[in-house]
Order: sequence, then structure tokens, then C-alpha cells
Amino acid sequence: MSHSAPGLNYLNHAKGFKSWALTLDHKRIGIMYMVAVSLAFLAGGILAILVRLELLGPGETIMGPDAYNQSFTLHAVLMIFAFIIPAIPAVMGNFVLPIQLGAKDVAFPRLNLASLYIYLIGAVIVMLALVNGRIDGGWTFYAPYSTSIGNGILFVTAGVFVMGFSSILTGLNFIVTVHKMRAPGLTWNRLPLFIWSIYATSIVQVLATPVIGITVLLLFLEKAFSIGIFDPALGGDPVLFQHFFWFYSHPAVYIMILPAFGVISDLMGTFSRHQVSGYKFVALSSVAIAFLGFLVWGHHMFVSGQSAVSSIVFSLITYLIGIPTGVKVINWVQTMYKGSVQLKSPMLYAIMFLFTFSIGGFTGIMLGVLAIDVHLHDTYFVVAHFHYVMMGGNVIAALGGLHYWWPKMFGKMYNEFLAKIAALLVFIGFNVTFFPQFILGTQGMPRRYYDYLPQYESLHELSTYGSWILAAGLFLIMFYLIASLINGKKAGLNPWGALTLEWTHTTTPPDHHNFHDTPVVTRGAYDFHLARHLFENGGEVSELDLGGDGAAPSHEATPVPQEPVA
Amino acid sequence: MGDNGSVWLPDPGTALAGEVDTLFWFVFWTSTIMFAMVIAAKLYFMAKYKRNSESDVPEPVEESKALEAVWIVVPTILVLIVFTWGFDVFVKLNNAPPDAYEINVRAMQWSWEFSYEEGATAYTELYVPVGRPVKLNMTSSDVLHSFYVPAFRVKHDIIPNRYTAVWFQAEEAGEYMIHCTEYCGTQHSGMNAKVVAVSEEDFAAWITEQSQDLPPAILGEQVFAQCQACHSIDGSSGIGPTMAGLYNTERALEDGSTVIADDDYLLESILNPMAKIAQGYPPVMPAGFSALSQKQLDGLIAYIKTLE
Amino acid sequence: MANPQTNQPAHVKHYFVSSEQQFDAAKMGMWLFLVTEILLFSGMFVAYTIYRSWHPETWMALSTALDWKLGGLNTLVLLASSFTVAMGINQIQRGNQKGLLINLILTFVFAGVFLVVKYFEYAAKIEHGLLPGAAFDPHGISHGFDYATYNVPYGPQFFSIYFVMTGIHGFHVLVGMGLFAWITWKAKNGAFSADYYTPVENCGLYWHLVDIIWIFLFPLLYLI
Amino acid sequence: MSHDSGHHIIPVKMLYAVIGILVFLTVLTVALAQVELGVFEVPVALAIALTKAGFVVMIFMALKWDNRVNATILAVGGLFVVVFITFILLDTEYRGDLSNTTEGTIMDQQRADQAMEGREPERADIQFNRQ
Repeated sequence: MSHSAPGLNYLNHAKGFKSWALTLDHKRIGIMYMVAVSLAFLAGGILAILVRLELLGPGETIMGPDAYNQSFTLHAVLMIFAFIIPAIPAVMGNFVLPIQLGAKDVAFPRLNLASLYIYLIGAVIVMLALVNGRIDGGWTFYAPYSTSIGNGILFVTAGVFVMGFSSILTGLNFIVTVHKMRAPGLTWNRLPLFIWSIYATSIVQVLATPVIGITVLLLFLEKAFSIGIFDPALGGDPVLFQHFFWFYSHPAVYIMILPAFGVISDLMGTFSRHQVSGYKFVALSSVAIAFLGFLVWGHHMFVSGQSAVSSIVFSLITYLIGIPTGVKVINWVQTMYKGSVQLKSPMLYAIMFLFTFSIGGFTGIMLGVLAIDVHLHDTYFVVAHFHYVMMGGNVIAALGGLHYWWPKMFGKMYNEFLAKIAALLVFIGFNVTFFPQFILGTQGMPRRYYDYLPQYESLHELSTYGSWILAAGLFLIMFYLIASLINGKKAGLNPWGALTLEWTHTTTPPDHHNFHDTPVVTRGAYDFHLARHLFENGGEVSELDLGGDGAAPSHEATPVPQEPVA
Repeated sequence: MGDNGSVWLPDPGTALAGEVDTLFWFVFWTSTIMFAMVIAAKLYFMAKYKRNSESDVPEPVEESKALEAVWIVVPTILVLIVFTWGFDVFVKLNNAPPDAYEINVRAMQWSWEFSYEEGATAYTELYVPVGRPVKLNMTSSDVLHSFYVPAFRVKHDIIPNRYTAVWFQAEEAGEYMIHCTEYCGTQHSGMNAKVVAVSEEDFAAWITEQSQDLPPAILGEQVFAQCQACHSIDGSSGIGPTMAGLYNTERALEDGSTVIADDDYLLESILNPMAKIAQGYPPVMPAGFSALSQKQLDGLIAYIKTLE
Repeated sequence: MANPQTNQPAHVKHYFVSSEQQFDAAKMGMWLFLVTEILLFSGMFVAYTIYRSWHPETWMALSTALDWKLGGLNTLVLLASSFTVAMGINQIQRGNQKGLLINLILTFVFAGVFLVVKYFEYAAKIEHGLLPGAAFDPHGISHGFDYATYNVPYGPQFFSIYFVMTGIHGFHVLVGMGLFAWITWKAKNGAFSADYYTPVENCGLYWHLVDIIWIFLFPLLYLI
Repeated sequence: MSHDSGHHIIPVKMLYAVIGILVFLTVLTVALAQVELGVFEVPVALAIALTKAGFVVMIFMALKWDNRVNATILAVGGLFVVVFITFILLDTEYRGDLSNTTEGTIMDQQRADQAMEGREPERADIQFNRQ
């Protein structure tokens, strides 16, 4: 196997600012995305800590109502548009997806780089709102409140519009890449579930994001020219705005959670060294969920004044989507059954995900019940629910994925002991922060409240303490990951014994062109029983599996047919 | 976690709230049991199938179609039960009995106005009779609000330019919090009020007392609580002109003309604020005040006359 | 001219295996992009549908405020431009670079004509206060017709939807003109051949979509 | 998937035929708009527009000879536009079906009152719930 000069990889084959800023390499773009979304996460996280600090007691604790209202709004906008939506697809999707497909790059590398810059421009425009009037009222921008405040809303809508473009271009790129650039032998049935879920996510991104585009555009025009589509004072209909908004924003929930499903599937398979139970179901249900996700937006609007007919239809379809999601959870648990489970830190996050996401899922069912939602809508129950899904789902999975692919990305191992401590801190901190909020919600504490009744104080206090534990865990992760870059142990080719192409067919870190020769795939992503030879010597797999199944692992290149399967 | 749920749910204040709670507990316990099963299985598998040897490669498991069917069919049945049940209670929650006692509610940034057909108007306390269904016809003067009484498990958004409604029948005398649950600006979390449920007799007495002819200026002072965010009474300038010493003076208008601030002008300015815009002030006064009753309007004007 | 390493034509990027794969990928990407465009416009069509179903009388009354002759003319202009694009692709598929160039220039001209007509339409509306939302204030008399009669409830919404729909569409025409200017320039330099004309194909697809949107806008706004 | 799917050369004659049809349909829809069609007005106009769009998509955009995947993409896009419109109509057409919301707006009601009584709208203790 002739790689380009030994020791050269995508990180060091070219140096200098320009080699990064103008790179077309999907791996470098993924890394740059990682830096960008991490900054967004840091900013959003600091705001979250401030918000929790303010809620430590009733009345003013550290800031006044206007500062508080803007803090939670900016927290939401940053976390949703600038962090969660791009987190897994744009970072791990970019880095891993082409390699898992056996491709040398995504289908449109220039577009890929463009979407990174578009994302950055969008984020900057959003931040401009801070110095150009205020933005409050949450990330939902409900009219007519949003058009009644200062000009900050113009910047936020413009920024969201621009970031939406980035999201669309990424999704479009991935769909084409999955369709057109799979390696020979990599049939749909052999695709890693991570690919399936990113594929499903991309469908949602392409179909839903344009609608938030037109929605924020109309909101922009409503603010700038009073066009009277949403503003009731001019004869518009504010409920129509909510339809427009949720037509995107509910599917956006699936943009956030579907990639997490993919990461968890990969982790479950690899660390159980076992076929993911119900592979076909898990794969196809991702796509089914992506489509069904478009038919349930009205469950955010049961008390908004929409017709009862639509509430009923939306409620019913909400359950239809709950079932496949539930079965997926069971499939992941079942993957461990008669498997060979290894509790490395990435797997800890997968295990944690099963816990937190299940709570998020069950409380989602609770909120889908028409009569109960009347009580729980816009209370802390909803806040807790979506944090269990978004953070307990997406962020936990993203952390799992980060720990899983970190060695491949940088060729360095982090400190496994610290990683386990951090995982524990995150788990405890997360649950202490958000579980009390369920009870606050059922007790009737409305969300987006700066001040509250004294009866809610003890639970708020608990929640705030939890946020400190959570923050400690996250800072610990930041610390040892950065430390690993400086003095981490060198990572092997395939430390987890995974079977997807990024582990079996690339060096660590990968070569600039991923593969020198196009790999040929002869087994499914989780067919560990067909790859026994890789594990014969025990320990971590340290050799590339270039021969396909049956062949002995060898450094000798096996001739690879060139003709691709499109 | 008893049936009245001191930890999870506040005491229900209406019979319908009790029905909601029953449904809540059904979903709660079913979910908890299923969740416990999933977590138990997870922990068991984690321990039982722990990797013993690094070269261990387990055989794939034959997937049981029957088991898969169970996972799909059982939850489907459960959610269909929950859906039907939830739908049933939802319709009850949203359909007020035809004989309900109706109260008009106007929400605004950041206060409430409850007006009774007998003529009484309240701002911080919504008096209702115990044991009689009460229907609130609600609308908003500015942005979206939402009317929420946790103890009654009722909530509905309040929309400008449209009436929405909630109804409830308080079972016991007492006070119940009202919150606004749709974000409406700086003082969103301060937009609270109370339902005060009293016996029929007390309610009758209250409403008679409140609907009594207060001296107009006193009534006007009460009503003026809504105006104070923009109009001062001490001569300082706000979003709108001050009311102090306004009566019967000559006012300059935006269009260059002038007008005497007499009764007719004040009335017109309240009912149709865009007709004559005072010079130097933005035309932002909401039209919502046209909903005030004749008596309230007379009261307001009487009160403004008293402001020197 | 071929890439010595892969024996592929020069226009094939290194991460593609063949010219075919690259062409298919580009085209699929374009179709996906067109779908996002459709969904972007769908929001406006939804607003149109809802408000029309709420206030059909306003919609019927105010469609007469739009000049169907100018709208119809623009429809024909766009159809013609779609035709010239299709012809251009036909020409380059046969290797006729000059044929392509002529058709591209024609398309560009038609797009320009469309915008000029649009300009006159907008100018007339603005002159008589047929404006979106709060600015709606129909006034003035032209050809013996009193525009004030257009002052009906929900007229502001009609003109909001009219201006936003045609405005976004017009913006797409403008972008299209930019694209055609670019590929016309490339075509002039002989960048395209029967083997490689992907940008023409994709710009063409975009342009046809702009045409299709107008095919719906015209009857919905001007005729019914 | 056929390998020369994207490179079908459409005969010039067919292009001329299609532009002919499109111009004819445009004239037709304008002509029909001058006639009173009542409830059929909208469906007829939409049907003609859909036919025209169909010709453009199939022939000018060559979807007829194109890869199936591209046709699927377009179909899915169309489907979601329909979903978008239908589900919102489920709300707007049935708004006020329970007594928790009124069907009409306060402005409309005031306007109706005004028209009926020919005077300034009475202050709005209007009650227009459907019982």
C-alpha cells in the first residue's frame, strides 16, 4: 500500500492559514466547523449558566428582566441555529461521511467550503442584533411581539436566513454524495447507520429549511414594511406565523436528533461488537421519521387557537412518529444482547443517551396527549422535555461521537480515566439540572419567566446547582481533549475495533485524499462475525483491513478493481 | 406521589382538572414502567455481556419477529388509548357548557382586565362563583398572551383581533394563580393575577358592590391604572402626553391645527386615538380602549378633569 | 486534454471516478436545489391560498387591478426564454457552440425584457398607492378609472402577497440574468462541448423553474 | 440507472411543438379568464398552469428521459408543498370548530356591524361565538 510520504496526513500535508481557509478537504472543513460550533456552544453555554444563576432565587439575582429575557433568547438562538443543527452533520458528517462511503471527498467540495463561510456570516449577523437593538421573546419569534420590538429582529431573521442556506447546502451535498459516491460494494444495506441517519437528516434540511427562509423573510418584511400577513393589527393572522414557523422548526427537531441516532447506532454496534439489532428497521425508520416529522408541527399549537380538527390530526400523527422512535431505543438495547460490551468512554455516552433520550421520548408522548398538553404547554415541563431530547439526545450523542472519532481526527488518545469522570459529571449534572424542571412544569411554572413564586424556589435552586456540575463536566472534557493534542498518546489505526471504512481503510489521522485506492466493500458495517480475522490477536486492531473479508490482514496491497458502483 | 400528587401536580381545583390528572397518572405510570424495563434490560445486558476477551467476536442473533411485533403492537395500542382519552378530555376542556357565566377578559402588556356583564371591572382578582361554570371570552390589545390557571389545568392563548375562550367550574372557594404563558415582553413574568372563587352569595354581594355606582372619578382612577404606562399624572412626559392639567386647555395637533381638550376630544382620543394626534407624540396608542364601557369612559374623563 | 493520472477528461475533478458520475452528481444537486426553491415559494403560495380562501371577494376584485396584458406578455417572454434555453442545450449536445451562444444571448435578452415590463408594472402600482400592507393607499384617476375603488378590506394583504411573490420571483430573474451572463461569456470562450456542458444544463434547469413559478403566478394573481 | 440518462438529445421539432402548446395554453387561460366560470375558475386556471408546468418539466427540463432519482426528488418536493397547504387549511378552514376560538376576527365583525347599521361600530362587547 503506497501512501503519500509516511507521516503525512490531512493535518500536516500543507501548512499555513491559506491552506486551511481555502481548503476543499472535507476533513479540514469538518475540523473548522468543529471550532466554530464549539465557540457557539461555549457562548450559548455561558448564557445558560447566567440564566440559571438568575433563576437561583425569585426576583433579581444577577440581572434585570430585560437582560434575562435577552440572555435566554440568545442562548436558544445560538444553541439551536449555530450549534445543534450543524453540530453532528457539519462536524462529524463532514469528517466521517465521505470516508465511510469510501469517497475521496463530498460531491461538491467548493459548496462545502461555501456553506462553512455562509454559516459564519450568518452567525455574525445574528450577533449584530446585540448591538442593534434587542432580541427577546425566545427563538420562536412569535408575531406580533417580535415585530413590536426594536430592530434586533431584523438582524436575527437575516442571520437565521443565511445560516439556513448553509444548512441547505450541507444537506444537498450529503444527499448527492451518498447517492453518487459510494465505494464499490457499498450497497444501501451495507451502509453504516450513521450514513443512513445523516442522509435522512439531509432530506429534512433540504425540504424544511427553505420554509424557515420564507418565514423569516416575511417576518423581516412585516417588521420593515408592515405587510400585514402576520400582524393582527393590520388584519394578518398571528397563528399563521406559528404554522410557518413550526413547519420548519418541528422537522428541525429531527435535524437535531436524527444524526444522534446515527452516532448511537454506530457506537452501539462497535462497542457491542455486534450487529445493530433490526438494522433495516433502524435505517429505514430514520427516513420514515424524517418524512413523518413534517406532519406533526401543529402539536406545538394545541392552545394557540388553531382548529380542534388540526389539533387532533397532529396529535394522532405525533404518536405514529413516537412508535418507530421507541422501537429504535429497544433495538439499541437489544444490540447489547449476546454481544460483547466494552464500556469505553464513547460507549458510556451511548448508554447515557439511552437513559436521557428515553425520558425525553416518554415525556414527549405526555406532551402529545391533547388534554395534558393544555396544562403543560409553555411550562418548565416543556423546557425539561426538549432539553432531554436536544441535550440529552443530540449533545450527549455528539459528545459520544466526539470521543469516538477524536483519535481518528487528530491521531491522539485522550485520557480515558478523566473521560469517564467527565461522563459521570455530565450525566449527574444534566439530570440534576433538568429533572427538577419536569416537576416545576407540572406544578405550573411557566417558561420564559424572569421572576417566580417562592414555592418554586427549592427546585430552581437544585436545577442551578446541577448546571454547575454539568458545566464542570463539560470544561473537564474541553481540558483533556485539548491536553491530548499536546501530550496525548499516539492513537492506533483502529483503537475501538470498528468495521466502518474510516477505521479499517484509512491511516490515523487520515491521508489527505482519504484513500489512495478506492476501497471495495464486501460486508455490512456491523458484520463483525465476518471479520473475525481482525480480532484474532486480541487487543486493539492495529492493521488496516485492506483485503476484505477472509483475507489475512496484511500490509500488502491487494489489487482493487477501479469500476465504481453508482 | 399520592393521587393528589403533592410532588408532581398541584391540587386540582375543578372536576375536569381531576380528569386531566387521572389521564396524567395513567401516562405517567405506564411510561415509568416501560422506562424502568428498558433501563433494567440495558443494565442487565451491560453486566451480563461484558467483553471478557479482546478477541471475542459474538455470533449475530437471530431476530425474533414475534418479539418485534410485540414492541410495535403493544405501544401502538397504548398510545391509541391515550390519544382517544386525551382527545375526549380535550374536547371537554374546550367546549364551555352553554349556560356558563361569561366574563370578558382583555389582556395587555402587562396586565389583565376582567369585565363582568353586570358592569363590574376587576384588574388583579378574577372573582368567580363556586360551582357554576365560568367562561372567559378573551382578547388582547397588543401581542399574544396566554391565560393559564395551573390548578384548573386550563390554558389558552389570547390573540389580538380574535376572541378565544377558556372555561372552568371552581369546586372550592379559594385563590388560584393566573399566569401569562405566552412571552409578551419585559414584564411577562409579572403578568399574574388571581382567580378568587367565592360562594354564590358572596359573589352576588361582590358583583353588586362592584357594579354600584362608584363616584365616577373614583371609578376613573381605577380604570386609569391601564393608562399609566404611557400617560403620567404628574406632568412628566411619557410615551403619550401627561394628563396633568390637560383638561380644557388648547392642544396642538400633528397636522398643525389646534383643539380644545374638552369632553368630546378626550372621548374621541380614547375611542379613536388615531383621529387627532397630539403634536410631538408618536401615533402608537392602541385602539383597544374602545372596549371600555360607557361608565368607565365617563369615569375616566371625570378623573382626568380632577388632575390639575 | 486528459488528466494523466486518471485518464479522465480534464474537467473531471479528482474525487470523481468518471465524467458521467460528475455530471449526474451535479444534476442531482441541481434538482435538490430546485426543490428548495419550490419550498421557498411554497410559503408564499400558502399565504396566497389562506388569504384567498378567507377573502375571495378581495382577491377577485383586486386581480383586476393588475394588468393582464402586461402579465400575459411577460408570460410569453419567459416561455420564449425557456425555449431558447432548451434550444441552446440541443445545439451544444450536437456540438454546435455558435448555436448555443446565440440561444444564450437570446435568453439573456428575454430575461431583460421581462424585468423592463415588470418595472413599468411596479411603477404604475406605486404611482396609485397599490402598495403592500400599511402603505396600501389606492388613489388617483387614470383613463377615467378611480383607483380609490380598490380600497377594499384586505387589499393590503393582496398587494403584500403580490409584491412579495413577484418581488422574489423578479429577484430570481435577476440572478438568472447573472448566471446567463456568466455562461454566455464561458460559451463565447468555447468552454462547452458535446462532452461537457454541465453548467449550461444546470443554469437551464434553474431558468425553467423560474419560468414555471411564473406560469403559476400569472393566472393566480392576474386572472382569477 | 442508465449511463447516458442525462444526455438525451431532444429533437428540435419537439421543442417547437412544446413552445407552440405552451403559447396556446397561455392564450387559452387568458381567454377563459374573460368568461364567467364561477366555482370552476380556480380549478381550470390551476389545471392549465399544471399542464404547462408539466410540459416544461418533462420536455424542456428533460425529466422524461432523466434519472428516476431526480423525478423522485421533484415529486417529494411537490408532495411537501401539498402537505404544507393542506395541513394549514385544516386549521384555517375549521378555525373555531370548538367554542375555544371564534371563527372570525373582531375587525371583520365590527366591519359587518358597521355595514349593517351604517354607523360607527359600537364598542366591542361583541359576542359572536358560534354556539
